[in-house]
Amino acid sequence: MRHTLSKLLGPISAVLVILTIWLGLFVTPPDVDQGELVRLVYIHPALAVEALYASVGMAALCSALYLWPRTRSMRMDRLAASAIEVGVVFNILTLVTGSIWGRPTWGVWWTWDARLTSTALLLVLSLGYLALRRVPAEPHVRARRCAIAAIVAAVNVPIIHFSVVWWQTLHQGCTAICPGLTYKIHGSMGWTLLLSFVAFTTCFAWMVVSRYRIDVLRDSGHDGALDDALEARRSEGVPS
Amino acid sequence: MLRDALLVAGRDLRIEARSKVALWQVVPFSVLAMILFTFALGPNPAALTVSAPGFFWIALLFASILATQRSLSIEGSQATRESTRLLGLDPAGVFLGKVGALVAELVVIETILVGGTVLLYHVAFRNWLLLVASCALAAIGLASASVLYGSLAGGDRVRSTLLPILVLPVVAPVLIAGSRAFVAAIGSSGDGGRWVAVLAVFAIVYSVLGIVLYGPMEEI
Amino acid sequence: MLRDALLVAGRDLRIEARSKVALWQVVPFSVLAMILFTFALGPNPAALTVSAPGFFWIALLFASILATQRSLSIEGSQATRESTRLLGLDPAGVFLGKVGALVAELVVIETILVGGTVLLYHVAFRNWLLLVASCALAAIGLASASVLYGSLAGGDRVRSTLLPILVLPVVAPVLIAGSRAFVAAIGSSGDGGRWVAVLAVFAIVYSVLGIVLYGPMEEI
Amino acid sequence: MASAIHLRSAVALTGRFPVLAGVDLDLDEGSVLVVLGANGAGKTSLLRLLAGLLALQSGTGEILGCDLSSHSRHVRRRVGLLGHDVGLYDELRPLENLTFALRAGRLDPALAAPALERTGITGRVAETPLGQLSAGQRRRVGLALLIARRPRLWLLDEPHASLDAPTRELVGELVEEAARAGATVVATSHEPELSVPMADLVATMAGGMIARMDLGGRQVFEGGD
Amino acid sequence: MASAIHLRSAVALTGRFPVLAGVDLDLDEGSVLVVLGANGAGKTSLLRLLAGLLALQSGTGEILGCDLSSHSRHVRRRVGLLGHDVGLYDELRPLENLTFALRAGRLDPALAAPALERTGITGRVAETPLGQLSAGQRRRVGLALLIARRPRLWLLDEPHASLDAPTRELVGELVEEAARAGATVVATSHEPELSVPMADLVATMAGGMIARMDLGGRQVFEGGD
Ligand code: HEM
Ligand SMILES: Nc1ncnc2c1ncn2[C@@H]1O[C@H](COP(=O)(O)OP(=O)(O)OP(=O)(O)O)[C@@H](O)[C@H]1O
Ligand SMILES: Nc1ncnc2c1ncn2[C@@H]1O[C@H](COP(=O)(O)OP(=O)(O)OP(=O)(O)O)[C@@H](O)[C@H]1O
Ligand SMILES: [Mg+2]
Ligand SMILES: [Mg+2]
Repeated sequence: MRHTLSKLLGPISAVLVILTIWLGLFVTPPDVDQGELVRLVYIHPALAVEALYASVGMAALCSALYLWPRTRSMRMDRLAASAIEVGVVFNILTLVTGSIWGRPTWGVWWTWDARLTSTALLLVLSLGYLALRRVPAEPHVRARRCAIAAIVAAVNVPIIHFSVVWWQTLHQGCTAICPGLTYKIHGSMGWTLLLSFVAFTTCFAWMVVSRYRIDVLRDSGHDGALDDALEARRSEGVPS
Repeated sequence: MLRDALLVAGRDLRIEARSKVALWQVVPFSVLAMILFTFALGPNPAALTVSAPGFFWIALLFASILATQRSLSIEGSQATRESTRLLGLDPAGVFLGKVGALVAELVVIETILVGGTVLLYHVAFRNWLLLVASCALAAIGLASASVLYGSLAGGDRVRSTLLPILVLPVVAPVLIAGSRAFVAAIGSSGDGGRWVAVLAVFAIVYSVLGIVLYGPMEEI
Repeated sequence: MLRDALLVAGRDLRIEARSKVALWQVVPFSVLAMILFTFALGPNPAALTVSAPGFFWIALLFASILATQRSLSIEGSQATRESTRLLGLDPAGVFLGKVGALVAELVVIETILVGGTVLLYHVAFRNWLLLVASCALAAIGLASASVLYGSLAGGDRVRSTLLPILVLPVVAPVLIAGSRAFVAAIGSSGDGGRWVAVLAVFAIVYSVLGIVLYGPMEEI
Repeated sequence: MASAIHLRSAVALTGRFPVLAGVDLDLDEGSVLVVLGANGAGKTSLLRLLAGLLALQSGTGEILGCDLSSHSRHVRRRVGLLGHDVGLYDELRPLENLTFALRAGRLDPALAAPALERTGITGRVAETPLGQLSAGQRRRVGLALLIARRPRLWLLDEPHASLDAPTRELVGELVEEAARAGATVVATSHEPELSVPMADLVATMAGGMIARMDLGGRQVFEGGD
Repeated sequence: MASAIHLRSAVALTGRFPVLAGVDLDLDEGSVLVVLGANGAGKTSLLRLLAGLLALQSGTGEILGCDLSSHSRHVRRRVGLLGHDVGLYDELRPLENLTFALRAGRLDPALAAPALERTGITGRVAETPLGQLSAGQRRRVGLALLIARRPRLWLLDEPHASLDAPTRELVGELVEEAARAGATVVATSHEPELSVPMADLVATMAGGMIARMDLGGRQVFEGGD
C-alpha cells in the first residue's frame, strides 16, 4: 500500500506542477502593477515554504525519532538526510526565483530583507549539515551526530527568523519591502496559489521519497555487498 | 553531574593554565581582528562608531571559535576521546564542565574586547548594566552552542575547518542581538531589554540542548 | 625544484580532491562570513556598499586561513613532518608546491566571493582588469605568507589557534591594498594601479622569502 | 563462574568494512584469554568491541552482564583498555592524568601514586608532561592506570610492546594478579612465548573471526599441580 | 671499511632535557648495530640524532661522511627511518604513499609495487587509505618504503613491534640483505632474542649514554664458518 502510494507520488506531483504552471501562465490574469512578473507567485512562495518549514521540520522530526531509543533506525537517519538535501535544492530555487523576482521589483538581486537573510542563513546551516555527513565515521556515529545537528538547526530556525526580523525592522534606512502583501489576490489567482502549495508539497514529498529510495537501494546493494564483504573478510583468514 | 562538571572544568583550565593558548593566542587574535576591521572601513571615524558594536561581536565570534578549537583539541586524538569515554563520566557533566571552562575564557576575552572598543573605536557606553548582562549571557550561549556543535565535528584535523561553518550560522542570532544590545547600551536606541532577552533565550536553549543531547552523542 | 613543486602540489590537490574539505567547508564559510558582516552593519545599503570592498577582503583573509590550516594539516603529525623531511625534497620545491595548491583553492574562493559581493553587496565593478589582477596577486601573496608562517606554527593542535595571530598581522597590507584596489575598481577613485603594485610587491617579496627561508626552516 | 564475555556471531563495521565478521566468544570471569593472529586479523577491533567503543552491527554481545548494544555506557564504565596508543592527556603529568581518571571513576586518588611507583614512573619522569615521555614510558603510565582502576575486564592490546624486560615481566604478574582477584583479562599479542604462558585460553583470529581456540599455559600449569 | 657513523660525546636536548648525554659511537658501513636499553634510555633519541632530526648540542657527529651539524640535509636524504609511528599520509593508499616518497627521492616509482608485495600489503589492504589500516599493516608499509628506497643507513625503532610472526622473520632477512648490500643498520629493540642474532654489535644504552658494547650473533656466526 505505502509502496503503491509512493509510486503514485511521482506522477501526481508531476501533473499538479504542470497544472499549476499552466494555470499560472495562461489562465490567471497578469497583475495590475506587477504585470506578468506576478506569475512567479505561483512558484516562489510554495518553494520557499517547503524549503523553510517542510524540510527542516521533517528532518528535525526524523532526527528526534532516531535519537529516541524506541524508534531508532537507520530509516530515520536516511529520511532526515534526504529531507535536508531536497530542502537545499528548494532553498536554492527559492533564492533564484526570489532574486529573479527581486531584480525588477526592487531593482536589485538581493536585499537584506529579514526573510531573505534567514533563508540564506538556513541554506548555510543545511550545507553545514551536509558537510558533517561527509565526515567519515561509523554509520551509527554519523547518524547520531547528524541527528543532533539537525535538531539544533531546527531549534535555531525560529531564533534566527525572529532576531533577523527584529534586526531588520528595527533598523533605519531599510528599503526592502515585505513581499507578498503588495497586491490583492483575484479569484483564479487564489485557487492557483493554493494549488501551487499543494503541488510543490507533493513534489517535495516525492523528491524526498525517491532520494530515500536511492539511499536504501544503495545500502541494500551494500547489504548484498555486506554479505560479499563478510565472505571476502572471512576468506582473508584462509592462507593462500 | 556537578562534580563531574567541576572535574572536567578543572582539567581544562589547568591545561589552559599550562599551555596559555587562550591567553597568548586567542586574546591577541581578537584584538587584531578589531584592528583589521578598521582597515576594512578605511579612515572615517563616523562609520567606525556606527559599526563598532557589530565589529565587537564579530571579533568575539571568531575568537570564541578559536577558543572552542583549543578547548576541544584537549580530547583531540581519537585515542584520547575514547579513553575519556571509558572513564564513565556523566555526559551532561562533561558538557557543563567544558562550557564552564570556555565561559571563563570568553569572559576574559570579552573584557579585553570591550576595552578595545572603547579605546580603538572611541565608543562611550552609557548603560553598563546592559553591557555586562549581554556579555555574560552571550558567553554562556556561545560556549554552549560551540561545545555542543563542535563535539560533533570529530577529530582535530576535521574540526579546524568544519567547526566555523557548523557553528557560525547557529550563533548568528548572538551576533545580531549582541550588536543591537550594544547599540542600546551606547544609548542611540532604547530597546536593549528585548535583545538581552533574545540572548538569554539563546543561552538557555543551548545549554539545555547540550545537557540533553550530549548523552546520545557520547554513545556509539 | 620545479618537479618537486609539482609533486607536492599534486599530492596536496589529490588529498583535497579526496576529502573535499575546501569545497564543503571553506567555501561556505567565506559566503557565511559575508552575511555575518552585514549583520554587523545592519541592513543599510549605503554603508554596505561603502565597506563592501573591505568585507570582501576580510572574508578572504579568514577563508585563506582556514584553507591554510587544512593544507598544512596534511603534514600535521610530527612523524609525518619528519618523514617528509627525510625524503630529501628540495625545500623551495615543497614551499612552491604547497603555495601552488593553495593558490588554486584561493582562486576558487575569490571567484565565489566576488560573485557574493556583486549580488549581496550590490557592488558594480567597472574595472574588471584591476579586479582580476588584484585577486590573482593577492592569492599568491596570501598563500606564500600563510604557508611560510604556518609552517612555523608546528603541529595541528597548536596551529589551529596560533596560525591566525601569526599570519593576520603579516597579511594586513593585503587587506588594505586589496580594499583600496577594489574601491578603485568600483570606480570611485583612480589610484588602483598603485595598490595593485603594492599587492605585486607583497606577492613577490613573500614568495621569494619563502623560497629562500624554507630551506633554513627545514634545518634543525 | 559467571560469564564475563558472551558474543554470538558478532559483526562490526568501520566505514563499510566488516572488521569483525561473526565472532563467537564465551569467557568466564577470572580467566585470561590471549588473542593471537596475523596483522589485520581483527584483534584490536575485537577489543574495541568488547570495550563498547565499536558498534555491534549484527549478532549479540553481553559483557559482564550488560548488553553491548543497549547498555554500552555501563560496559564502558567497567572495562579498562590499554590500546596501541594510550589515550591520556599530553599536557598533564602522569600523576595528574591518573588522579583525573580516578576521580572521574569515583575512586580514591591516593591509588595513583603507588600504581605509578609499581610501573617505575618515579622521580623526574613522574614530573614530565606525558607528551614528552618515551614510547615505553607512556605505555607504563597506561598500565599504571589499569593497576589503579582495577577494572573488572582488562583489555590489553599488545601489552608487551615497547616495554623493557623488567616491565614485560611485570605485565605477566599484573595479569596473574588481576585474574586471581576475579577480573577477566583479554590480551592480544604477537609474542606467544610471552603471552601464552599467562593464558587460560588462546584464541587465534583470522579474517575477522576466531579461527581456533586452544588451552593456554596457565590452565595447563594449574592442571599440573 | 669506510666509517658509517662517527659520534664523539654527542649531546642532544629536547626542551631543556638532555636526552643524549654524551654518546660515543663508531660503526663501519655494512655492519648491523642493535641498541638495547630500558625505557627512556635514549634509543629513539639516538636514532633521531643519526637521522639528522635532532640537533647536536655539543660534541661531533659524522654520518656517511657528512657532518651532522653543518650538512644535516645531506644526512637526512641518505637515511631511512622506521619510527614508533610511521609518518605517512593517512589519506593516501599504501601504493600512493610509496610512489610519492620514491618520486621525491628521484627513484623509480616502479619499485613500490614489489616492495609492498614483499611485506604482504596486497589486494584489499593495498587499496585502503593508510589511516584505516591496522597498526601492524601501517608498520609493514613503512618497512616496504625502506625496501623500495634502499637507503644507505637504515634506522629501525623496534622493527619487530606489532608485526606478526612471518613479518618478524622478514625483518631479520631484510636487515641481513641490507647489510650484505653494504648498507648500515641501526635497530633498537626490547627483544634481544630476536634482535641480537642479526647484529654485529650490541650497544646497551642507559641514561642517554651507551653503557656497554658487546658482539652480536651475526659476527659470531660469520666467525663460525
Ligand atoms: C532572494 C530573494 C527572496 C527570497 C530568499 C525570498 C524568500 C521567501 C521566503 C523564505 C518566503 C516564505 C516566508 C514564510 O512563509 O514565512 C517567501 C514568501 C514570499 N515571497 Fe519571497 N523571497 C525573495 C524575493 C521575493 C520577491 C522579490 C517577491 C515579490 C516582490 C517575493 C514575494 C513573496 C511572496 C508573495 C511570498 C508568499 C507570501 C508570504 O509568505 O508573505 N519574494 N519568500
Ligand atoms: N575503512 C576500512 N576499509 C577497509 N579496511 C579497513 C577499514 N577499517 C579497517 N580495515 C581493515 O580492518 C582490519 C583492522 O583490524 P585490526 O586493527 O583489528 O587488526 P589487528 O588484528 O589489530 O592488527 P594488528 O595486529 O596489526 O594490530 C585491517 O585489516 C584493516 O585493513
Ligand atoms: N622535554 C623533556 N623533559 C623531560 N624529559 C624529557 C623531555 N623530552 C624527553 N625526555 C625524556 O627523555 C627520554 C626520551 O628517550 P627516548 O624516547 O629516546 O627513550 P627510548 O630509549 O626510545 O625509550 P623507549 O624504549 O620507551 O622507546 C625519556 O626518558 C623522556 O622522559
Ligand atoms: Mg591491533
Ligand atoms: Mg623509543
